[in-house]
Formats: sequence, C-alpha cells, structure tokens
Amino acid sequence: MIETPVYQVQTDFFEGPLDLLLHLIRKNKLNINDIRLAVITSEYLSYLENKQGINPSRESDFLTTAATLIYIKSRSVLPKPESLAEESPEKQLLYTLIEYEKIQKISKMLQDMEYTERLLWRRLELNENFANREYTLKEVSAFQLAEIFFAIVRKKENEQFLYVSSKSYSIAAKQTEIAGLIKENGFIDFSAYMKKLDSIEEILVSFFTLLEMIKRHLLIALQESLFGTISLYANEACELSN
Amino acid sequence: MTSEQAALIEAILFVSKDPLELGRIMEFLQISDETEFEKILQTLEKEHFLDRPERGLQLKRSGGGLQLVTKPELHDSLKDFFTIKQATKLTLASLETLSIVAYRQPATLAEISDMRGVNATGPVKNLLQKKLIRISGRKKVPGLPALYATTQEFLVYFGLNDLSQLPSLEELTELFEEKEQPSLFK
Amino acid sequence: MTSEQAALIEAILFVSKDPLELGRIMEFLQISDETEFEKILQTLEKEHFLDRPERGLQLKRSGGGLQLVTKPELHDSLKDFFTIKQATKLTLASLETLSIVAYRQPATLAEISDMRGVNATGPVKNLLQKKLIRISGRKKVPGLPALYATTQEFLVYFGLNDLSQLPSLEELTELFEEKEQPSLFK
Repeated sequence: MIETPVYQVQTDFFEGPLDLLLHLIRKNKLNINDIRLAVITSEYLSYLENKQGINPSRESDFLTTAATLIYIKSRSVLPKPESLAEESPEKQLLYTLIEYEKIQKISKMLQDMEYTERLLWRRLELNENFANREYTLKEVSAFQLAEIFFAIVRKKENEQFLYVSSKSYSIAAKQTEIAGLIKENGFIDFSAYMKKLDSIEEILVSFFTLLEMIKRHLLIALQESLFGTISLYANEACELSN
Repeated sequence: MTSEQAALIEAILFVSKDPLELGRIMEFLQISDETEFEKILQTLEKEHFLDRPERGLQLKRSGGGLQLVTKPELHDSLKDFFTIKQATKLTLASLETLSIVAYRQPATLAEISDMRGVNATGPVKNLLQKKLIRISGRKKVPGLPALYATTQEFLVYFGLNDLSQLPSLEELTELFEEKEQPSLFK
Repeated sequence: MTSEQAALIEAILFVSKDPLELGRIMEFLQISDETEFEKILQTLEKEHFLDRPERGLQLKRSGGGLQLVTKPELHDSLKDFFTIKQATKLTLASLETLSIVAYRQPATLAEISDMRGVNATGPVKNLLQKKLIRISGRKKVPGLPALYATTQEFLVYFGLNDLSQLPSLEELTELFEEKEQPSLFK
C-alpha cells in the first residue's frame, strides 16, 4: 500500500508551526540531531511576517512557537550557553518535532490507504432514495442529535417554558406520532420538529423516543452536510409500526 | 456482450440500490439499439445469473428499471441469518421512566410520576428488578423518599462507557461550538 | 465448496451493509473448521470473482470481516456513471489527528493538540462525526478529559482487518527511508 502513487492533497497553508519548522529544516538540509533551532529562527519569523503559508485561523499557534524560538535564541547567545540539558526548551521542541515528523509519515500512509480504498465502491454508499441528488448523505450519531437537542433545551429555558406544561407525554404515543409523520411526509426534519414542541418534557420524551427508534433501527438519521439539517427516515428493512 | 460490459453492469447495479433505468445503462455502455441491448440483458440474466447455481443474485426488472436482488429460493436462509435475536425489550413506560431518571438523577418516585403525568410505581419496580436503576439515597424531605439513579447495567444497555458519555451540555459546547481563535494580526 | 454455499455467501454479503464477521458466516454455513473455511473463501475469491473478467465485484476483508466491493479498475467508470460525489476525503488536519489517535490511543484532545502544535478541536469534531474515532473513556486527571480511540469504521475506511495491520513506527521509518529526502531519523 505504500507503493501506490502518493495522492497528495494540496493545501495553501502549513498545517501548523511544526509543519513549517520541519519544512525549514528540510529546506536547509539540516539534521535534526545537530541542529540549533536558533539557526532557523529568523527564517521562521520572516514566514510569519509575510504570512507566507500561515493559516490565519492558526496565527496564534504560530506565534506561540515563534516566542519559544526567540526564547531559545536568546538563551543561545548567553555567555555560557547550556548544552541541550534535560529541561531545555530547545530539547523539548526538538522532541516534539521528531514526534511530529512521525505523525506526518503516518498521515501520508493513511492518505495512500484512503486513496486505495476509495477505488472500491460499497453498497449503500449511495442511498437509494437520493440517487439523483448531488450531495452525499451520512448517518449521524446520537451525539449530533444531542447537540441540537441541547440547543433547543437551552432556547426553551430562555423562553421560560420550563415546567409550564401539565400535559403528559408518553414514548408510545410519540412513537406512533413520529411514525405517522414519516409515513405522511416521507421524513422528519429534526430541528423543525423539535422546535415545534412546547415543553421540556415533550422534548425529552421525543428525544429519547427518537434515540430508541434509531437504536432499534426503525429510523435512520441522515445529514446532508457537516452543519446541515438532520432528517429522519424510516428504515426500510423494519416495520415502523412495531 | 463483452465481459467488460457484464462487469460494468454488475458493478453499477451493485452500487445503486435503486432500480436503474434501462436508458441510463444503455447510454453508459454506448449502446443505442434497444433490441441489441435487450439481447445483452437476456444473455446476462440467463448465463451469468439464472443458469449459475453458485450465484446468489439475479437481475430483476421493476419500476421501469433494472436491479440486482437475491434469488427467491434463498429467502428463508437470509431471513434466518439476518434476524437479530433481541433480548426482551424494555416496555415503553419503563423507557420513559428511565429517560427521566437518566437526565434528572437522583429523582424520587413522586418527581418521576409528576413528569410522566402518571404514577411510575410499576415501571420503577420493573427497572429496579432489571437493575437499570437503583436507590442511591434518601431525599431529606418529610417521609424520606428514595432517590433513584441509573446503574452500570443502564450504561451497558445504552452502549455507554460511563454516565459522562451521555452527551452533556458542556461536552457539546466544547466540541461543537469551536470558537475561532482570535487573530492576532489585524 | 458447493455451489449452494457460494450462492449463500454471495447473497448474505450482498444484503449486509457492513463487513460480516467470518465467524458468523461459518456458523451460518455450519462449517466449524477454520482451515476448511479459509480454503473455501480463497477458492471463492479466485474462481468466482478475481479470475472472472465478466464480474464487477470482488471480496474484501476489512474491519475483521468480509465484504463485497466493486473492482478497483471500475472506479473511473463508476465515477462517471454516478454523478454523486463520493464522501469528501479527509483533510490533512484530520489525517494528522487520526494518525495520533491511531498510534497513541487512547489520547485526549490536549495531547493531540500538543503533538500537532495546533488546536485539534475542529478535526476531532469532524472525526467524531464521521465515526472514525469515539470517546473510549475519561482520563483520570483534573477535568476528566475525554479519551479518544479509533472505531470499527476506522478499520473499514482504511481497509484494515484489525489495528495490528498498521505498520509499527519502526517499520514505517524503514518504508519511508529509501524514498524520502533527508530523513531526520539517523
């Protein structure tokens, strides 16, 4: 699998300060065991100044490392420079770099494996009902449902709906209601459905009903994109009504 | 029919679970003559599927399209294989009670009954017997009612490692509301 | 191997979405000898799939199980046929994060961020959503941070049978040493 042509992902940015440091070490053909990081400090700083390859959302990470480099450099010009002692920041950073280089190797390997695997198509990769749409649908975990659930709970709490309802809700009734809605509309938009509920109790019961239905494979939760809406569909293999 | 055509038809039918329109397949194989295509399909169906007892699949035409399905004589075996033997499921009343205990624990019987709007004595007893909840203490109010909390078995039932794996509000905030790091260059 | 066995294996692999454990298939076919079963599988794989150019499918072992997949050489044609995009590839940030989790599991968010030199919240969230990693427990340090580990889906995604199939760090270094520029390990 290592022999397959490396499938490179081009990025405009260095993944982080360690990525940039390794790049500089390689570029200057330095050996990580002999290197004094002070040597490449100014080059690192000029990348930072010109924002060359610097991911704007990661600037602070690059700056933290810049501070470490400057500290290392300032120590190196002291009258009695310490050798790479146990606790020296230089040794620490070098250790991190060596470990990070391994991570990069593993990442490349995983990338090659991903490339190889993607040549093999599996069933259900295309969901039957969406064969003509342009996006892919992925199953979501209870975790994501919970995310939306808590957001709604918080909103409801702000609206002071807490405990105002005297109505009682049962999972049995909810399950019937949900099955009915799906039969009628083909699916349920999770956010829209939860927003329509009018008490914490009803939300809790609905949420646990949905979780249980998903757990029993009666429902499938699908999300169109990372932050897209979650839709619930009947699992064709199961009878919704039981 | 070339073996490449046969392989391609098998692969596209395998990947798409929906019946595929004949027109789309013809276009894909760059065949324009319907009679020719029909002949290809019939050969494929007979020689690659029906006449081969070692194959578990067959072609099926439905809804104006073509689909791969399992052979009908395998139905009983497949049903046996894919039947999930489930342990007795919790009753819906028990689940309802459990959901309240999980998120509001420790809770008293009265608190649970209040939230459900019906008396929860039965389900609580049932859950205690199934060891999904336990008495975790006494509430310091008149009558010292028992407080119920979830158990180890509860975690197993819901596939959780520990209670903290029930997604908490904080957890979700940490993971799902990543704030952009403030840029220091402006 | 009887043709009935071959047909049954094909049918159950066709119907199931995830890789099927070999043990379950053996049980289903009422075969108790592993060597015998292995021989059946190898014959099946060679004679019914690989050696037949008219077939578009092949057997694949991943995630400790067996699965039907399309042959790799059909990838481009399938891509042409299905206008649907395949699920997006992992970003480098996600791959790096996944590498750390794979080799250091279980690992906390802070440990992952430290090793990458940048905050890993985004990639961790992304990998959780893709189900390539999961929370496997809590580290017993202040704050009880979540510990992340790889999942079954991770194995399947990368075509691994089990975690031991990942090369060790030493093997990895050897593998990369010849073809890489100045190596830092010397």
